[in-house]
Amino acid sequence: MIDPAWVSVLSAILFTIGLWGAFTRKNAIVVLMCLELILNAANLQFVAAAIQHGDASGWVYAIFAIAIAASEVAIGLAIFLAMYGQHETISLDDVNLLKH
Amino acid sequence: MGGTSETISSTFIEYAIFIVLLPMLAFPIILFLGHIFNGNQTWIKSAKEGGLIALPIMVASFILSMLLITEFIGAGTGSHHIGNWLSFGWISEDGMTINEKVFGVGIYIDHVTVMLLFIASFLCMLINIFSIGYMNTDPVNDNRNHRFYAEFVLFCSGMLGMVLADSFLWLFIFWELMGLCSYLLIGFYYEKPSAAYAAKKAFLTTRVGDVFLVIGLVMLWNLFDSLDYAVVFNEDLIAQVDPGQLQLALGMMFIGAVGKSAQFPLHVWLPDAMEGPTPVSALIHAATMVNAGLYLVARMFPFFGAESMHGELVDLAFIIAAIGGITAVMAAAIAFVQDDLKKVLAYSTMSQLAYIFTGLGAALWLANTLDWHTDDKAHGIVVVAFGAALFHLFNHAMAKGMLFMASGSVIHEMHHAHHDMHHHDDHGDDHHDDHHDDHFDAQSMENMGGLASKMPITATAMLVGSASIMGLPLIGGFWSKEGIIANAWRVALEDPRFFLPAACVLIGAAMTGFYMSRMWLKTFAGKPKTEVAANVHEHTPWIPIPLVTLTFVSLSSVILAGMMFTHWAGEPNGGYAFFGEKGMLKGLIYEFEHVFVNPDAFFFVLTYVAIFIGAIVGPGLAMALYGGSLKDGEKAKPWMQPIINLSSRVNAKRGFDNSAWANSGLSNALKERLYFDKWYDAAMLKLVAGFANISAAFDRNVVDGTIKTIESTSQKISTQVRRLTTGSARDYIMMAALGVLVIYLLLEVMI
Amino acid sequence: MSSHNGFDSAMIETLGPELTVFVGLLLIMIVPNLGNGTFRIPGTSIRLPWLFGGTRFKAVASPRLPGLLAVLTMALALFQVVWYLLDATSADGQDIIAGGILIFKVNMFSRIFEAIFFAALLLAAIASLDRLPTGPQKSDDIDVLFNNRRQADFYILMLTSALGMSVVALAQDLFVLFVGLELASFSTYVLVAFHKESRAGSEGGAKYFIVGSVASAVGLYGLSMLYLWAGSLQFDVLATTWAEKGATSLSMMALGFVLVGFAFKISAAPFHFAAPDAYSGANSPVAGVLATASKAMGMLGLMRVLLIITVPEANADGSAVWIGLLGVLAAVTMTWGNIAALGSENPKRMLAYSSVAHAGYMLAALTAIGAWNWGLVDNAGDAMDVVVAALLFHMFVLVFFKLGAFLVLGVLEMEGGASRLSSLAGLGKREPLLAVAMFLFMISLAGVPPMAGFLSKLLVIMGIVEVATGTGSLSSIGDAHWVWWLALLMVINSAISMFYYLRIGVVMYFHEPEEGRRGPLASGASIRVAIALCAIGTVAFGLVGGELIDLCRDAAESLR
Amino acid sequence: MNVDYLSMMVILPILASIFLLILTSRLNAAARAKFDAPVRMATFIISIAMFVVATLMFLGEIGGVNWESIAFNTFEYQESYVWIEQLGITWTVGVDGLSFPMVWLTTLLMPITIIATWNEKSGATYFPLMLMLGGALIGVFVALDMFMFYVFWELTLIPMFFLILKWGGKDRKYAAQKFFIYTFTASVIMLLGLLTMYFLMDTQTFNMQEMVVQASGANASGVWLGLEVQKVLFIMLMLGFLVKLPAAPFHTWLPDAHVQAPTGGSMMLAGVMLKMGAYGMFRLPISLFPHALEEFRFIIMMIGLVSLVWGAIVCLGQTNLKKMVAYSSVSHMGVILLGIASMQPLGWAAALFMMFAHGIISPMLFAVCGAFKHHYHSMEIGAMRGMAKHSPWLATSMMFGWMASLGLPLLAGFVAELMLMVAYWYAYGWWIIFPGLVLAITAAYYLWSMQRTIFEGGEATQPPESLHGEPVPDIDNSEKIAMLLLAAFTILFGVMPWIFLDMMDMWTRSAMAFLGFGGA
Repeated sequence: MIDPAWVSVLSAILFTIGLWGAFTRKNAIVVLMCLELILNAANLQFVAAAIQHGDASGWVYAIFAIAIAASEVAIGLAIFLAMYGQHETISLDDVNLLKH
Repeated sequence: MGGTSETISSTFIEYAIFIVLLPMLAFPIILFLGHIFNGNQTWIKSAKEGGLIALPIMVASFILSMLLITEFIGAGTGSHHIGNWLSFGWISEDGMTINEKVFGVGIYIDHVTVMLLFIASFLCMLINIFSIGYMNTDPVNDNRNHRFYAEFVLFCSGMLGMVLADSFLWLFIFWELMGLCSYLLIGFYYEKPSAAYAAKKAFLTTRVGDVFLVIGLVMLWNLFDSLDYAVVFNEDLIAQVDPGQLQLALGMMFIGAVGKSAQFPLHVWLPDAMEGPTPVSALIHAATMVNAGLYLVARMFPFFGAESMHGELVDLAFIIAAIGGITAVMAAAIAFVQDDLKKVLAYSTMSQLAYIFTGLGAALWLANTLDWHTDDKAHGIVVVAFGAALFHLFNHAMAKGMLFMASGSVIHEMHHAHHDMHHHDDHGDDHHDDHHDDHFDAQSMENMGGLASKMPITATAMLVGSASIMGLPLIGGFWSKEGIIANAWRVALEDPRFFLPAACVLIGAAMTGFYMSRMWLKTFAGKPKTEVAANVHEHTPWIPIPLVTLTFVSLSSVILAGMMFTHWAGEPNGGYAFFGEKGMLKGLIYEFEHVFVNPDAFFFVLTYVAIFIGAIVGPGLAMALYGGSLKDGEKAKPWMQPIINLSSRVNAKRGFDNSAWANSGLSNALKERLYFDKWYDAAMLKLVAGFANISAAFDRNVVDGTIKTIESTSQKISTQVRRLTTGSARDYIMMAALGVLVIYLLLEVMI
Repeated sequence: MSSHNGFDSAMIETLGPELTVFVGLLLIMIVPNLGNGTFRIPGTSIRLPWLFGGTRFKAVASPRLPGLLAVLTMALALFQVVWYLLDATSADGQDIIAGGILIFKVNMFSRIFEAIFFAALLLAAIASLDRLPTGPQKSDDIDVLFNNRRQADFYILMLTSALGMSVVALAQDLFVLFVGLELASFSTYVLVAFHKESRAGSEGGAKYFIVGSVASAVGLYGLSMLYLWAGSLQFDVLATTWAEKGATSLSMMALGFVLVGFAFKISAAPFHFAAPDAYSGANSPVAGVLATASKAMGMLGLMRVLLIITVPEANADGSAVWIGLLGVLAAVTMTWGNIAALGSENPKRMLAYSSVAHAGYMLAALTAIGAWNWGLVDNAGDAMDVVVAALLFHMFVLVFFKLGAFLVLGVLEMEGGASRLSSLAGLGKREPLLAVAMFLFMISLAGVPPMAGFLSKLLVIMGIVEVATGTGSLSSIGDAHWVWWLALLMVINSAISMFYYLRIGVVMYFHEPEEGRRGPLASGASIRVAIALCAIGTVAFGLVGGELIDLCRDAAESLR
Repeated sequence: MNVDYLSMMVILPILASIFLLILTSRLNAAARAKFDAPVRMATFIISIAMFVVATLMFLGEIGGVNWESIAFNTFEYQESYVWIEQLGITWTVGVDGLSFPMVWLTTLLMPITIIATWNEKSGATYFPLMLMLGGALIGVFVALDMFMFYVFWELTLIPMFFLILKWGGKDRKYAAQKFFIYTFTASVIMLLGLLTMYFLMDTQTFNMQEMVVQASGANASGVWLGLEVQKVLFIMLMLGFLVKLPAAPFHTWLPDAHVQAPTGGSMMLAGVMLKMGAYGMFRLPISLFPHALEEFRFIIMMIGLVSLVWGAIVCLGQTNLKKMVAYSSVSHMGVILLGIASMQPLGWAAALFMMFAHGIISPMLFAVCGAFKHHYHSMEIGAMRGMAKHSPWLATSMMFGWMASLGLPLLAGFVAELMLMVAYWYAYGWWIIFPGLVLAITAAYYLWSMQRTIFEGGEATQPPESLHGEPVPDIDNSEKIAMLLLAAFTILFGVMPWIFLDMMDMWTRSAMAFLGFGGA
């Protein structure tokens, strides 16, 4: 089987991509997807660690994390919808009424 | 003998404090009564707006003073400790113990006190009488005389307090009190800008001196841990003091005296002080307050006389004499060109005080160098020198007080005459206004002349006073002035530096003779120069009383001389009986031969030189320039008529044209008072005020500006910082990501 | 200590407050929908009333109902918590074990945090009673129904956030804590954006959401790494592991990421950017909750992680591994917050920045704890207790004056906007008592005696100083621990803060009101009650804070 | 029965003022105006009662204290109650030779201030604030607990802040904030110093009395703190007090505050609040860190000298009457520092008496300025001339106050200056030139201003434009009464300084001995 270390590396890469994307992309939806990447990086890590330690709780965490991610997306989309209703855009740059 | 003089027990000394307290308490009473009853007819008529409240008070304190004087005169010293004023802890030199020190309150009486006390209380009383005549009959003073009398009595209490004080501290306290009253009274006519300016000038100039006086006192305290005369005059304590320190301290105190007695270079305030009502000029700026400085210097005698200080303090003695000499000549010179009656007297005051300073300087020098504690001859010299100075103080106070009152009388009558002439048609309350409107100068001698016949009493008083100041033989100041000149030269023979003051006082004698005669002649001799002068009459009540009294006092100085005034006034250890050991007649003879047939050739010549220039040359020149006979058909009193005749004759024969020198640069300079006032004003306005404004601006812009700048910059920074909150969520996330990076790095460093 | 395995009566008793909230939640979901709806048994004409749907009963139709329910619930929960805190007899520290692993631990420490959460939410709920219904108001039933729904949603979200926070308070497993944190966060995201008819509301919500979820995502990743490192997320396990392995690069990285998650919640620089936007977007009571309860939640997380897991042994001088990091964070945060607040013209943003500054103060206190057993301090444990107690006290009283300030702004919002400093103008004339309350809150925030804010700040500084100087002789101030300089920075900062707090007072009393803003404000009894409560708390705890300090001390001990 | 008068004098006025404020807060302006008179009466009665109590204390009618025998660090009327026991914070009050004169002064000035500003507008708010201010000030002076001290120290700011803000001049907002922030900034740094010191005590205590005992014991035994720490703490504490005093270069808040503050505010500010600074210096840093004081004495002297000279010179450049007086306060406060730096019991006593004397004289100065402003609607020197003609009362009060302030003998100010000069020459020799110079400068600016206000003009005087041709009024009776009272006390303490000087002297002597200067 694969050495868990590689999984960690993969998740690290995913995390970096996610974080990078989170503040490079304008589109709120894309940012949301980047968030998902980060969360999934975490999930991978959990699972890999669970295998490594032979400890079940890791799986549980992963499942919970997925649930959290799901609800996060739901809420995010709802809020963005509301935002779109008011601002007619979902570009995070253009929504800057509140500043300074 | 030493400094320890026998102290005599007294019955009245417990009550001496009331001499000071009575007038002091009268001050608020008169002020408030005046405030309440202002304008009330009874108040004006029967209380003379407070004048008749002040008078009994002054009489009472005069009587008390006399009781005291009769006990102590020529007898010795007495002191009465009333209580502690301040008590405080003081860490001793070694820094190991904290001792208790006190400033006390009390009465101290010795020969100097006695004399000053008499002058003060006597003149206060007389001038009070004079003021009632002078102030209450002048409409300009209506409804504010209560202020005058209140401040008057306050001043009197200040003067008497200063004289009776038993420590330099209380001397200073009352000294300042007098300064305040002088300020208030000079500014009595507050609506006149010139008066306001003069008041400020007087207070400020004397204040400069006072600062040094305070410093001097402080230094003295640190030398003796006390300021009480009883302590600081103690030979044994003086012996433990470093002479250099002591001389410094006394020098500082002397600067204070210079300010108060209007000596060069702090003399500028006295002429302007004549803005005040004439009684004020008479009392404060001629007879009493200006003597405070002399009194202070006279008080220093025990330090100079102490054996341990032998020869240590001569420099200070010289400085005192030199300042006196310079001022004597300078003031006399300026007096030459003054046309304002009171200004002439003011400068003459300045000059005569300078004489006394010179005399004191000489006396102190003698006391400091001769070993007079053991040698009786030396003792005699010192005593006479010191006594001569004090005697001149006495004579001058009496004469000058009288002169000012006489001049006041002249001015007053001039006013009335002028007033009656110009307003005979309407009599009403409009006095007030016209008094300011018309520009007739009632004080200028240019408007007078030939008053001898119209104002006999005044003229006589003026004559005697002038004679006393000039030192005409046998009259008033003659004795003391001769003494001063003689002693100045006596010292000069020992210490060449003293030639300066000695020469000054000698020349000064001639100058005095000139300007005093000039004044009298311009005022009383010759034809009236204006028709106002032609219509003057002498009819104001109250005024003659003090004039006559003082005339006799001045004339009687020959008797005082016979009483060995100089001895019991100058004898520091008391014990020289009032009527002298010799008795009246012997004393007189002694004085005469002492003065006129001095065995010492030098002093024999000196005496006659002085008499010659003072009594012949000076007056002769004056007569030649200003003499003149009265209007035809008018005759002065028999004792004046010859003088007038003489003057006119001299004028006729020796008269010469002095316009050349009258227009010379020197005389302009003198008219400008040698530019001192100009320079001082310039210094005040340009330097001090300029610097003050600059520093005010600095405080506002730089000191406060820094704070303001910090504030505004922080606001700017705040704006910049808030700019970072761009409003774009992406930037927020980026910042967070950076934060992650930073945290990561920091933690990595931690390990 | 007793421990509960599985669901039993004792556990119900132990978890009383949480269950109360839970039940309240269900009630709010159900009750407003009760109506005379019936259910026809198929094939028959028998209609069984089953209460759902149909026309709703008058009683439950009232839009006020959910609010009242929420207030009741919160009050009940708070009451239980306070009871627990004050009741000396209650055995401290009960464990809730599920599936063999310790999930919850109920003790003074967690309870006092719950008290903070519930108090804040309760006050916010009371204040909101008058403010909703928001949105379009047309007087036919559907709108009323709609508003009623809005009501329900609002309070439901409040209760869920309460639930989430209490989970965070109780959690003994880092992941459980994280779940609770997410629950609370999600609720607050929505609450911020709740006023979705306004541009500001939706925008603020969006930003808050996006930044917040990034932060928590990073935090979650950190958790995963920590799990990878330790093989468990149980606090005790992590603590022991840390003690054994010490700080490895992996663990440190993990720690860092976890910190990020919490740092956002307490809005520490540079994670605070979304906070001002969110506060000014959200309506004031919600903003108040963010500034108090949610911040306290973040602090709680930080304390758990930093004080329990990474027992400070790592550095040579015995101070914690993270002390430098926190020192920097604290200094930057407090200064940044104050400087930014200086010129802010929008009172809500100003308060937001000031709450950033307060976060800085708290971080400074945590930093001091990091140094709790370095050389000078003889009785290290006490030092730690003192500082923790000070922190607890600070967070507790903060609820009163920070939230109170927001509520006053809320009153102005009801009149129409509180987004400019001039909105406050003339308040002193229009409503003296309101103005006085605001002034009290302001000077309390600035730390002027005798307000609670002063006492709390005093405690914090005292804590820091005690740790720094130790007790006993000190030859030169340089020998003191460097956290002393944090204290100095802190007092200087509170001096700076005086500028903008005072400005509020000046504006309230001595500026003329804006156009169309004359006379007394729109009436709103409940919000005024809330404000009054806040004012009383502010003064009372300032004058006699002793009892509360005792509680905080006990709580601090139970943390160790 | 044993009544705790001191606590009463602190608590009652504050509670009363809060009650009155709340009572009238809900009313609209018109209704509140009706309350002005009764509220004024209530506050006046309370303040009079406090004055009576304080005076009875002094006379020994209450408690029968022999004031001349109170040694350093022993207190009378001492009462202590637990306040926040968890922090060892107590409510402890007491007075000694240092604090009692200040307490008495406060109780004296409160009624006088109320009289002087009898007709202040919207009095229903004004007078309670005055009362609160008074209570807080007394609190500062009687507090023996460091926490309590600090609480009241800050509490005094709040009423003064509102007094300036509501009744002040046109720049009042700026002035009030500046005043508040200056003091607050300084005091938080002071607070940090206090706390640091608190933990360095052998046994932590907030009780000043015990702190002093510990410190002295530790200093004697040479352990406790290194001189370094003592210096740092000394600076931190002094900073707070120097700003309050105020000493250059921290003085710029004072002119602004004074010029903008209402008459009553200025009177209390100059009369008592400035003295808090000096009081604090004696009470804390000097009593606790004598060694540091010895280290810094020259610097302190220089600061004092700069304030003294600088303040005086700037006065000379002022055209605004009130600003001039304000700067003269700066100048006079410098004297206190000189006294401290002289390290002689005499010098300290001079400082204490200067606190007291200036506390009586400066209110008169500001009362005069207030009357001037009130009647002539202008503060410019020279805007109004020949006052002696049309406003004899104001003119007289002004001259009296000015003379008292420039140190005329037999008035309170002179005593302090004399004592200072003596001690100062002993300690610093020829530096005395500068205080001497200041004596002259002070006279200069006071006389200069009088020449342009009291003198000149006469009938020729045109009332200033600011009067809009109305007739020129003299001060009204309430102001007259206030002036007379202040003048009377100025004379009283100038002629009989020993009334309070004796207890101050005892205090300074025993303090010097206790702190190890000049042995014991």
